[in-house]
Amino acid sequence: MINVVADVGLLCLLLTVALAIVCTRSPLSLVLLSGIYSIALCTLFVILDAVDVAFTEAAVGAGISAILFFAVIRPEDEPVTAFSWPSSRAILLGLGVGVLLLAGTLDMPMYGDHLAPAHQHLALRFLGQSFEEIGIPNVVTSVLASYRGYDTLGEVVVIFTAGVAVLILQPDNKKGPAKPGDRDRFAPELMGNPVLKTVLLRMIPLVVLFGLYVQFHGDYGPGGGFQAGVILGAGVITYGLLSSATRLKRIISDKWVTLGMALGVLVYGLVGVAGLFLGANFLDYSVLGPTQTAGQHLGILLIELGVGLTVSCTMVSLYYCFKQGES
Amino acid sequence: METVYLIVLGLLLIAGLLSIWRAGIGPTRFDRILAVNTFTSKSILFISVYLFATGHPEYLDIALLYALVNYVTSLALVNYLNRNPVSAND
Amino acid sequence: MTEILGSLLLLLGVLTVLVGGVGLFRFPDFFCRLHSASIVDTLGAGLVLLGMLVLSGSVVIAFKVAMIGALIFFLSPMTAHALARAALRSGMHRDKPGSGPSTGGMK
Amino acid sequence: MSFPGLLNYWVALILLVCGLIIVMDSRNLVKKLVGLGIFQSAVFLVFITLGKKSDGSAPILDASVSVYSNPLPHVLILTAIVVGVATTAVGLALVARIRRAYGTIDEDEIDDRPEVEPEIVP
Amino acid sequence: MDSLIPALENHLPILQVIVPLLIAPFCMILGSRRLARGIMVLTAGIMLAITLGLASLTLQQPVITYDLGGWAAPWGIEYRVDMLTVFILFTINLVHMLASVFCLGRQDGNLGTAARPAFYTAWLLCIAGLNGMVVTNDAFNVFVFLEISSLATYTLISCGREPLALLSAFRYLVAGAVGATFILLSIGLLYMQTGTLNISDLSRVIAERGSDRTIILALAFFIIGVGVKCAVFPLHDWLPNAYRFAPDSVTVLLSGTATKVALYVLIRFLHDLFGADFGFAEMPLDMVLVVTAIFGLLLVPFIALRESNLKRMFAWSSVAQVSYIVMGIGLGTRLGIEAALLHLFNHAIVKTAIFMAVGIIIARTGTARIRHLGGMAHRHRFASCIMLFGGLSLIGLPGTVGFVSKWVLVTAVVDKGWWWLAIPILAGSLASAAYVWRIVEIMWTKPAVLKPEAPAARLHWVEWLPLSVLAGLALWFGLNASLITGLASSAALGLLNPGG
Repeated sequence: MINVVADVGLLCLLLTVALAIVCTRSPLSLVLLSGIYSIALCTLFVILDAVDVAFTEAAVGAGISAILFFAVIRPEDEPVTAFSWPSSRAILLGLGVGVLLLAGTLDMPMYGDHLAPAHQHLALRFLGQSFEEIGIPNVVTSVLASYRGYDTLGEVVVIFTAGVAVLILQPDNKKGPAKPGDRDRFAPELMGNPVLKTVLLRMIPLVVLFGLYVQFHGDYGPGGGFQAGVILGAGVITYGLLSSATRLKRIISDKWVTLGMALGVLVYGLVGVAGLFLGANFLDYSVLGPTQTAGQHLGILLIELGVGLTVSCTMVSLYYCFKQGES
Repeated sequence: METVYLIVLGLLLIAGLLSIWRAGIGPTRFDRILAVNTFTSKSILFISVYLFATGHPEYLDIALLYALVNYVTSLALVNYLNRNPVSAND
Repeated sequence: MTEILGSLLLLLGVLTVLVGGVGLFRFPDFFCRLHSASIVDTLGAGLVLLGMLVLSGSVVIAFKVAMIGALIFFLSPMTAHALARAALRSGMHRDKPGSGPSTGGMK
Repeated sequence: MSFPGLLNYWVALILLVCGLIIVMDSRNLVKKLVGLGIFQSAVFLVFITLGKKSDGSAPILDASVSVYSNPLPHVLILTAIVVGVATTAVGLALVARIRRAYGTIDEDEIDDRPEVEPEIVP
Repeated sequence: MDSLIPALENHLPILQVIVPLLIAPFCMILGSRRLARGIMVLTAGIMLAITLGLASLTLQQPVITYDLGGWAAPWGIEYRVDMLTVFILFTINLVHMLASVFCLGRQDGNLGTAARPAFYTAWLLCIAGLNGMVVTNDAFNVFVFLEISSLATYTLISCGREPLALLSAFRYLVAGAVGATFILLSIGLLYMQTGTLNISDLSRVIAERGSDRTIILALAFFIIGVGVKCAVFPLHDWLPNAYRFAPDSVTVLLSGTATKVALYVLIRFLHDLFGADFGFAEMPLDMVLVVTAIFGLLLVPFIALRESNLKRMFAWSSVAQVSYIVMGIGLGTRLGIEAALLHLFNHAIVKTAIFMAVGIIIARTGTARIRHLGGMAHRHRFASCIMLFGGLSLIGLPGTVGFVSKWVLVTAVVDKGWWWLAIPILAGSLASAAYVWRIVEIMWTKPAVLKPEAPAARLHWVEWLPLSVLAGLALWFGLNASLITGLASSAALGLLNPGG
């Protein structure tokens, strides 16, 4: 009963925020509303028992998208009229597509139906035998890292590609470490704000600690490489937001961040190649350790480290590039 | 016990709706920012109470994560506002 | 016994949050809304989490709830402070006291 | 649990249409990206809803739990969320460069500029 | 360690994708541009060698499967290589090899920020993504590698000189992301009704349980999604600007590989996943595809006629040529698939050669406006002749490679009984003759418009070598087409009755 009430309630919240987004035109309120949208979506994922997905959506929605969006929008984009109804042409086309889709949904299984075909085939084996074969309670992590580990390699490469893309798109691509002289023109005087300084400087170690907890807790509860990478990235970026990007660059220079991005992908790839050299197929961890489960444990631990490294370095690199583009 | 959880969740949803209303309508952009902050703290409560209601409190990490990372949005926001001190009559 | 106490705290907390929400909805000016949203919300969240603390079985859960409570207790007032400071710097002044809900402060 | 029957899919459908309308209709590049995010989140909602079993719990093996929801859609959506973030990050980097090149991020103002072509005097 | 070398033999399918994927980060770490360019060409060579190795393997054993992570097929991700896969792999890796050699010659500023090695990382990631899409037999894996290649493509396009390159890259990003999300949704709907993700497993379950409205919806979403990636006629408006404003070497690479892989995914899904009987018998899919192809064939050449920029004109002609391939797929018969594959290969070779020739002319004159092309043939004889030859084969003049594929397409159409389709094909060829003739007439007859620039720099080996290889291939296949038609028909045969 609680599940149904929560589900329906959150769906209504989601719809109202989506309608609000359709109508607003000012970029700042768009970004704020999309922040609320991602929070409501994350809560809905918790209701639908997708705990890992809620974790990722929360970390990404609250951690990264705000920073990226705020680095791009400017006050002069604020339109005169705050609200506007989309053009009738778009609405008609949208409704047309909607009606077509509605017909498609009539044969779909009901919400929560145990006999739905999706649960009969692959899921039975993953839920049934993943503990003997891989030995990890969190089935999502075992499927993510081992059964479909190659998808996750593709995913890490997607994040790496995004990092490379933003590096290429960086306007003036001087790559040297931040010279002490070049003071960040936009050094916000947050450091001057005693309240923020005292609270947040003590928060950063807490966030980093929580990030590491999530990194290694991925096997037993919700968590894993991606979520940990985003949290660690957010923790490091907090110092940048507090002081300035150039001061953060003196601690963690561009070069190391780019190196970390590339190394994470290589760590993941080399774990797979190690399987090749030991005579098994690519990304087969069973040969890495004495027994199958020991090998799987080691393999999953290593690739999660690779994922965490790439994702956190990419987040920091994104922050540098967007700050670089601004000043 | 379940009815209590039901009431709590329902009221939290209504409070969430109110803050969305303020986020949508809010005349100045600071009202919208305020609405985002309040919606986040309500959703932390919602997740925690829901996980308690369905008897799986071990997944509270999500609420903990939100409480932790929630300030990053506001910090980026305040940074943006300081950088562009245009007067608030957007 | 703990159940009654827990549910009482929960209900009290949620009512406080609701009051904060209504305040956010009804108050005429940004700075009034700021009060209702940040202070009353933090109190409401504290009460709800206290109720959950009472209801939580094992120590690990209690520790997590306490952590969430502590974080909310420190962070949300700080965020509200930073927001108020940014609003003041951007020239949001209450020039017409007691004016109607829609015209409070500068639009 | 017949009540919420297909409600989740219908809401996902409406979100899909909202996202499509925003992407097609908005002239502001940032709003296009936000619309793209909503469009993708509708697909995530479809995936996660099909994995849910009524009064099942999260797919983390636990002695006290008997019914688990389907873990596979969660794995696919973890990848899809990361792909969505990567696309948004690249899109925003492009928007930043477009603003630097044109001074505006509104598509109408950009289109009015004549195409710059290096003129070689014959 | 010598036991390792023969062991690599049965790992060829995964090496085809992993080699560029893991070498790409090295380009960035090393940091020197000259080294990164060397690595790029070396990797292109290795990948071509791996493809030839795979080709020799498929001659003995028709279908090679490879379980990733050691998990059996429907549970884990499976790679499947058969004649069709090798045919497409050979096409894109050949084009990639020649495009990367051509890219060496692009040291001019036109690559924008290519001064940094990150460009070559994006280049390798793009081709790794494309190879990953071709070799995989898992529906979701196609989506992941589609995203890798797409993100890399958006980056490469945005490296163009003019600021509009950024806007066209952004528009391609939005269109591509919407298309990819449609593909993701169709995979989700298929998983909802079948419970599996492996392509051959999916087709087995769909055949068993019959089709219902959700699977029809999944088919429609899939066609729209891949249609955006193939730049099929109604969904094509990102391609002309993307090819026009991208750096020349990127246009050369994309014209030969990106749309071709998307078309291959269309063929693979329509026949292997949805099954020919579901797609073509129950659903009027053939009518839908053929009608969109006809519109594409007839309308696009007229847009190309009014085009003022040479690169964008040939980009429009790409859209028209894709319609021929889609018509071949739409027929649904074995001969139709063979015609589509033939046209896919021929168009890849010819269009890459044309864009290389255009790149050479742009590098020397600095402009691609058709008005400025007067008398260009006398200044750059080699590039203009290649462009003329490419144009003729686009029209499908007998003796050129374009004629071979159009002839097989006409026979396929007649064999299916829709003889009236031959009329739009010929009309399309005549229309493309119009815009090719316009270029030829300006370049050969019109007086020179541009000041003769510094003594016409002799063609660097990086420029004429790939161009002559492509021209040679096109000429040789044009004259005795037995080898290529044999390859295409066995690929089509392998597709329609696997293991047969």
